[in-house]
Amino acid sequence: MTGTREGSPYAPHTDAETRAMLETVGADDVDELFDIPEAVQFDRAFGIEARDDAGTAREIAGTLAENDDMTSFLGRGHYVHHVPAVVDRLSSRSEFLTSYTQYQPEIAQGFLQALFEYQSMLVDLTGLPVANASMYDHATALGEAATLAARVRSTSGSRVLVPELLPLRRRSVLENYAEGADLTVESYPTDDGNADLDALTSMVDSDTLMVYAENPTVRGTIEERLSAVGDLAADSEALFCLGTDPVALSLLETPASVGADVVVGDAGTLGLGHAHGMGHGLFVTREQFLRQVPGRLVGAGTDERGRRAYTLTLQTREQHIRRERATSNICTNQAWVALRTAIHLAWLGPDGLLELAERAVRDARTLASRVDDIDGVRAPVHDRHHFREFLAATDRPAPEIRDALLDRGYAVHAVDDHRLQLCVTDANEHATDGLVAALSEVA
Amino acid sequence: MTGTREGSPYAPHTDAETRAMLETVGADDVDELFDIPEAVQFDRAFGIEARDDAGTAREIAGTLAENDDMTSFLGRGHYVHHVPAVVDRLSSRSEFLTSYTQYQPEIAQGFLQALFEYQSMLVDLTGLPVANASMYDHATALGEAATLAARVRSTSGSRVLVPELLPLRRRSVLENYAEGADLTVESYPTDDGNADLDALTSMVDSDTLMVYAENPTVRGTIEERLSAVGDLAADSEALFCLGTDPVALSLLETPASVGADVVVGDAGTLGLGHAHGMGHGLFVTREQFLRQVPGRLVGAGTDERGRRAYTLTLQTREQHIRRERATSNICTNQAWVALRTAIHLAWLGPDGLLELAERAVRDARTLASRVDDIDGVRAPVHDRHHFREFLAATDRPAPEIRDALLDRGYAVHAVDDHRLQLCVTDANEHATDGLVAALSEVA
Amino acid sequence: RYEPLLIEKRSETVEIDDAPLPEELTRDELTMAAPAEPELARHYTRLSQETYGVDSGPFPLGSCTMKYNPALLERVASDENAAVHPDRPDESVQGTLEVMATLQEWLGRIGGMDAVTLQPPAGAAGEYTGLLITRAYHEQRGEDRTEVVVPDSAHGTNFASAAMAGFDVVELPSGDDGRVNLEALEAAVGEETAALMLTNPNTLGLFERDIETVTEVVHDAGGLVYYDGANLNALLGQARPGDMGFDVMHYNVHKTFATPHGGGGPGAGPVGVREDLAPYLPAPHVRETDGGTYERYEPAHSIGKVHGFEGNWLVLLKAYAYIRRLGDEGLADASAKAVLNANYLAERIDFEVPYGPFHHEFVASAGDRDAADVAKHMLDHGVHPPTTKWPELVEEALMVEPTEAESRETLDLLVAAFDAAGDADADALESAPHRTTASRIDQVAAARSPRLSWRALDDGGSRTDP
Amino acid sequence: RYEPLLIEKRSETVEIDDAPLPEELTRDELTMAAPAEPELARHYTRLSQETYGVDSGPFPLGSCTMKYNPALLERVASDENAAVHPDRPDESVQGTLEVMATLQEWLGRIGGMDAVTLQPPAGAAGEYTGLLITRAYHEQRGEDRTEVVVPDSAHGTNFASAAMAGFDVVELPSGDDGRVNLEALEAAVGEETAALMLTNPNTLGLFERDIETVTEVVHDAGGLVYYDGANLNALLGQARPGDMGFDVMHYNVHKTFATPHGGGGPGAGPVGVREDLAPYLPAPHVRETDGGTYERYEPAHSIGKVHGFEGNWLVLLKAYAYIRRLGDEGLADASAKAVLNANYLAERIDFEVPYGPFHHEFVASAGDRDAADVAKHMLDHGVHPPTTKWPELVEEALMVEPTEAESRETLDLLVAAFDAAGDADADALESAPHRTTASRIDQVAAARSPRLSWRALDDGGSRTDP
Repeated sequence: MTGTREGSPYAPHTDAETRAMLETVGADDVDELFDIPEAVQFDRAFGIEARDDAGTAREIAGTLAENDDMTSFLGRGHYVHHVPAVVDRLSSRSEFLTSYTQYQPEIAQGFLQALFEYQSMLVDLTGLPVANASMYDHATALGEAATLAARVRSTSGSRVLVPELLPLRRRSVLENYAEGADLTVESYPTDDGNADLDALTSMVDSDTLMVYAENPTVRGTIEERLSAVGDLAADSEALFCLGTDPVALSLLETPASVGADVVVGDAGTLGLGHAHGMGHGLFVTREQFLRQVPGRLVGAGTDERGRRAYTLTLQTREQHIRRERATSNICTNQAWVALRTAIHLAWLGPDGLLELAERAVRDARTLASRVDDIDGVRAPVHDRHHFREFLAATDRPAPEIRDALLDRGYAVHAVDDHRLQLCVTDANEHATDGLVAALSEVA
Repeated sequence: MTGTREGSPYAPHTDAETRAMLETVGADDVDELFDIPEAVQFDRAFGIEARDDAGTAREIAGTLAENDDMTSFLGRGHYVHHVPAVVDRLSSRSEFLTSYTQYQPEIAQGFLQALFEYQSMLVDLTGLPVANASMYDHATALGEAATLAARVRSTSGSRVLVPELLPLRRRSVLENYAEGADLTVESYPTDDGNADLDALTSMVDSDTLMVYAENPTVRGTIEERLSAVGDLAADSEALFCLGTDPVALSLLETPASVGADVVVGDAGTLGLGHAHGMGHGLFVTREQFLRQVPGRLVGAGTDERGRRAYTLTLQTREQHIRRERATSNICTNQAWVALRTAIHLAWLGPDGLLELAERAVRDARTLASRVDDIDGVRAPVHDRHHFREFLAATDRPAPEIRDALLDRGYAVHAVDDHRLQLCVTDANEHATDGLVAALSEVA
Repeated sequence: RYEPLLIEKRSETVEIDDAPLPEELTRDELTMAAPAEPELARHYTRLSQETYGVDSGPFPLGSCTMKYNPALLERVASDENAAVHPDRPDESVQGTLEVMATLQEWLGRIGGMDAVTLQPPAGAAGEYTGLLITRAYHEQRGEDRTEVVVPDSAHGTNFASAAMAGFDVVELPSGDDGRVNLEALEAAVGEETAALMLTNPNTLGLFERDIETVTEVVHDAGGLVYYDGANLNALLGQARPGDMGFDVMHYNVHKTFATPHGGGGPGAGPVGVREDLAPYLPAPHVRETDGGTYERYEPAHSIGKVHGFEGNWLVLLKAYAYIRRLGDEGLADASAKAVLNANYLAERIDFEVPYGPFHHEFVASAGDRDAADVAKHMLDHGVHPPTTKWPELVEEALMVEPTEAESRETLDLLVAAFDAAGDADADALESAPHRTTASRIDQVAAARSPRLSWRALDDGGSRTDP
Repeated sequence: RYEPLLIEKRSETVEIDDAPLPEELTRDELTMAAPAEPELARHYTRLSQETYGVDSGPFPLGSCTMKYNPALLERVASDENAAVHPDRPDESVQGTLEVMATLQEWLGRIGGMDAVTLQPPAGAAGEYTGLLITRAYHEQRGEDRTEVVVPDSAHGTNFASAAMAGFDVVELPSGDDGRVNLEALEAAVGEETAALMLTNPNTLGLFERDIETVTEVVHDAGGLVYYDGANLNALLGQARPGDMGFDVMHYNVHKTFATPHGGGGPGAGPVGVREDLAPYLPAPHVRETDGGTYERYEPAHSIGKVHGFEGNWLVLLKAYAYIRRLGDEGLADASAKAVLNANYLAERIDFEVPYGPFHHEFVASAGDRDAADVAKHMLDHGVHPPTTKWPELVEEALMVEPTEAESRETLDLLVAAFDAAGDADADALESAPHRTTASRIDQVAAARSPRLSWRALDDGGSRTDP
């Protein structure tokens, strides 16, 4: 078997072939081909033992089986919707999986078209005309939005205003990007989960470079006055950046209609299941910022026969050409996840996507109501419409409840001493009866 | 989502399209297109409730989870070797999976070549020149061997001689085929697991149509005098049919060298994992029986440009042309499993395949020895070389031991009151320590 | 680019000299292809690309029901808990047995049958099983019935299965309307008649309007009536063989229930029977116990076995998933759309369709053209052509079954391919195809001097190729 | 055949009027492609067939290490137990954390580094992370170092990452031998120097023979030395960046450790550091506790985060499987064969290779031909061409990295493709390719009037296509 090859099972050389090739290059031994000073040579002894295919698979399956089997009601930035089998089947076709950045478009029309279609879907969802072909994740897309703002700033502004409830991990990424661009990140207050518009109004000034809001918020509340935020930003010539995801985009007010300049978020919410936080950043913006967009862009053109053809375009923005003046350092992105997101979106169609979005509203409402019926629990904490998730106030300390639920096979957030956060989607809705029963026991 | 379509999610018609198509055909309603007398019309109420994709997957996963999680040391005709991931990856490519019998060879060259290569591998393994493209399984291939024998018989013989230990289920299939062809199936004695040559010699006569032997036998013993069986059959103008599998074929005497006329067996031993007995019958024979072979045959030919091309051939043997005079009624066979077997064989290569075969000998020997060290157990029962499996005699009733092992997560055969049968391959060898420990407790 | 055989790319011969067995029990050497995994991956990737499947485009092969194979089915069948040994004790495989019992039940409802076995591994094996049951049934009643009546338009497997089960075949000529001629039937049926085999709608796509009379005639003569399930995709939810008087039937799950055809199989051919035939079903059969658990048992007069174990389990599991996914409405809609598609396509193409009204498939006539040439010409349009030259009731037959999975758009693609062939001149027809991996293959020559393995090749190997 | 956009095939607009939200919070309508699953399957099947991947043939894209992606890795990553939410408490995801901790450890040994973070989601993100660590390190020591020195032949990401991290870039001209010029280095390095970024072997495939001196010069100036892991596939088991004096490095797991490139990602870019830099690693980091369990924690002087969660977990899991599959000998052999393949290929082609001795990749010169034209011409031979026109040290550069996964046979295929382009006349070069899905695409025109979504198309849609 491939497993009986010595050395790498993925190097096809027989000993005879190796010898013949060495003869061609005029060497007696492969070692001769290495031009490494003796002082820094290494003896290949990493101490990593090889396993055959079966052994590798068995060992890793055994290790991963150490993860407890449980149903998750966790959200707060990593969301899961049921990924249909067809997404796996199509995206795992090896031509897609084993290809790379489309430097030779003539033999990459298929992947380029898939990315062009992905971009088109994001354009339709946001109402803004320029979507890139993917970023790493929501947090880095937000960071890139801030640096885009810095590049296009018409004022001398350097303040980036973000909700006080912005998860620390997302904020931390943003702060790293901001620091490199000499920007500062500041929090604006929230009011019952949503942006506190009065407070924000008093904060926005001529030194404000960007205002960031999310819809839904990290607590699952749906913003109600985003247009006012957009106006506020526009009035002070700051950029308005909106964080969201494709499911929310299908139902909620479009970013274009509320005046967003840049939209970021996790598009991997569709197409990826639970992946320990792995995602896929979406990045959409206005036409006027086209030449400042980070990342890959696929455009339609024509080939010599005059037929429509797709190609990476506006590459002069990118690091391999513009180097330190590039719009970003991004090279390898999340293209394959974008492919999966596009397949998932297409499989859903507008009806299916809207059904998911409406369920995100209804199921959260229903679950909050059921949880509210439990003694010692009140939900939702915020008097808002919710999307997928909500807070529940608890009499008993929330961390204790979280741990007790964990023992019963349910994972939930304890966001502070007396508040839980629960997230429900089509992927765990079937388990809500069990959760409610367990919560009734331990709350 | 596809799940929001009414009716079949896999019929692409929108209501508007359906209406337009009805207009084309001049009907107001699809019901008009059905020409079914009212008396036999049905109201579509099967009482089967639909589920969406996620619900279907979850429900079935839940049902299958009712199967206990255990390690199997079961064999007796359904064997499992570790199937490398590349077999799944390549065989599941949808062009392979969703194609059908290659009636149009010009657009099926890939699958035809894969089957031609499968046939070639079986030819090399058996030493006989004609392998078909697959049968259902070992048992039906054996049945087809008997009917082939009936068609080519030079004597008036009608007796088919099989080992007395032949599993009843395999024999039952054979008897059904035999009955249709007016043959009778009789047992010949065995001697310490293997064919009793003296007894067989006394049974073979001019009325003997076919002698069947297996190597290894169902008890895992390796036959030692197959050439003598072959000579015996040849002397009385009976066919010699040999049952085996690709792993055994790689190491043991070739069927050609022992005078076999037909070779049958389960080729799914490579390429399929545990599949509740699903397999893939191999069928290989001599050149002289070519036009009596059941099933599909792929041959090499040339196309109009003079290039090598593959095609189904000798189709005049088959049911769609020859009808009741066909060599078999087989139409849909196990082509896709043959593809998997071929990929698995190629991945192994001769070194890997031989390693599997040698392990089948050594691991069985080692396990028998370890089991023999347990008080109250003696193994192997038969003083023979073994392949994959062997019998162990037990003081305590074997069914009790089997049940006690089941409780400890190990499945073994109890072949009679005081004998167990254990089967070990690369797929369960890692669990032998546990089995031996458990057996030590319960024997 | 032409793809060499694996063994032409990299082969290896290993001497066997230190095996853990006496030398006289082992072979001397072994020669095989020995690719590294990267080479293996590219080889089969290329071969797949040279293969046309349903995922490549329309595949209207008559009588084959080449419908889309949902990805969901493959996911379900890859469940590790489905991977069990058939000898695991019943109590340890309750999940598997529950799926089997439920599928038996569902198929029974769909066909109007009282009991169903899942054991036959293909449609033809189902026919054979049904005939073994028929044989056992008559024998049990002390009757010696040796004949099976089969319409001339029936699938070839019907004839072959009857012969394999030891029956004499009596061929029944079709009536002028393409259906069973009742007079001919009455003449053919008698006390020798073990069974009549029938598919309905028949291979012309026509429903046997007199089906109740047909089954009555056979029953009156003491015979059984067998339903060939190949065409069941026409009738789901609209009519049931059991209600028409059929006693035994098989289901082709790879046709009706969307399990993949896999380049020729595996399929599965469960067999349903009316209640008094249930004791003859193959062993083991699965049933739910009073305690709600599931068990395997041997029916009282079981014919024994038609497969070494319990059939093509992984295929059956996929069929189960498909039926569950669609439910009553989905199944009925599948047939409705299949019939609509056939009618739309027939209406649009410029070929005569002599018999009707047809259902899920129709047989057009290529007239004075060679139907096989028409098919080859269609290949250049990137579609799979229909079944050709059969049934013989229609001159130069083109047997077309689009299935419900085709959109109007792909049906229009087929129309274009049909009509281009209809408009093509003799030269164009005879020289086609040109855009395929291989150009027209000389099948007569290939059969005249069969070369069935690489060792039989004498063309100098792949290196000679341009 | 040209494949229309999904939305051109079937689109649907839905009015939103009965949503469970106040109207003012919702959009009015939504337009999207709405294919049925069979249409979806065919669309993406066709698109895949119009895409060239490693499984299609050789892919010698310089600096990209397009090696075979083992099927085993995909199987391992599809394990349901790998599918967890990042906020699951540590005690409930011990399996995930153990994999992460072990991978950290293994990567440390492979690079000769003391601590490794898995968080950076790509190589460029790794560079950026390493520079943030560098910045934090100097700041913590009270030093204000604003410059990063980068050789002119370095990957573009080095420059861009340095700029993003807020540094000024000082470009270091290469020496005549294609390596670092020590005098130029000494001139470039000073008290402003935060770090030197270097890849070794460099982008010409040359090992920096003076590497110990190079790292010493930078260290003496108080700077750190960063190793760009893009070329690590040359050195596995032969040499380790840590042993050469590098302080920080990233690993490209999609290059060196065979995780698939996925049409552009996801990859993963773990970062290794020497011990005194470990406190600066991103949060959370994973460690084994004294009790043998695993936990996440925040390093003392953590730079915070470079990814919203913990990086591209599924990619990291694949890398883990690859390293475990190969072990010491397999990894060392991978590099040995990668270097052998590059040397064999360079020896065989009729193109000048000005710099050497090279390792896993080499840069040939197209001379008076346009390197991009050479690449286009190679496309017609069914292979992927090399990276073109970079590094600029070589005139009309063809940067070739065959990887260890190519057999001599496929290398010979590449030789034929190279030499055919070398022999082609100007017309043939400029008009190529002809056998590809699209002929030569006018990229200048496409960039001049960007059309980035279907709404921007004005070509009349797919229907206008012949």
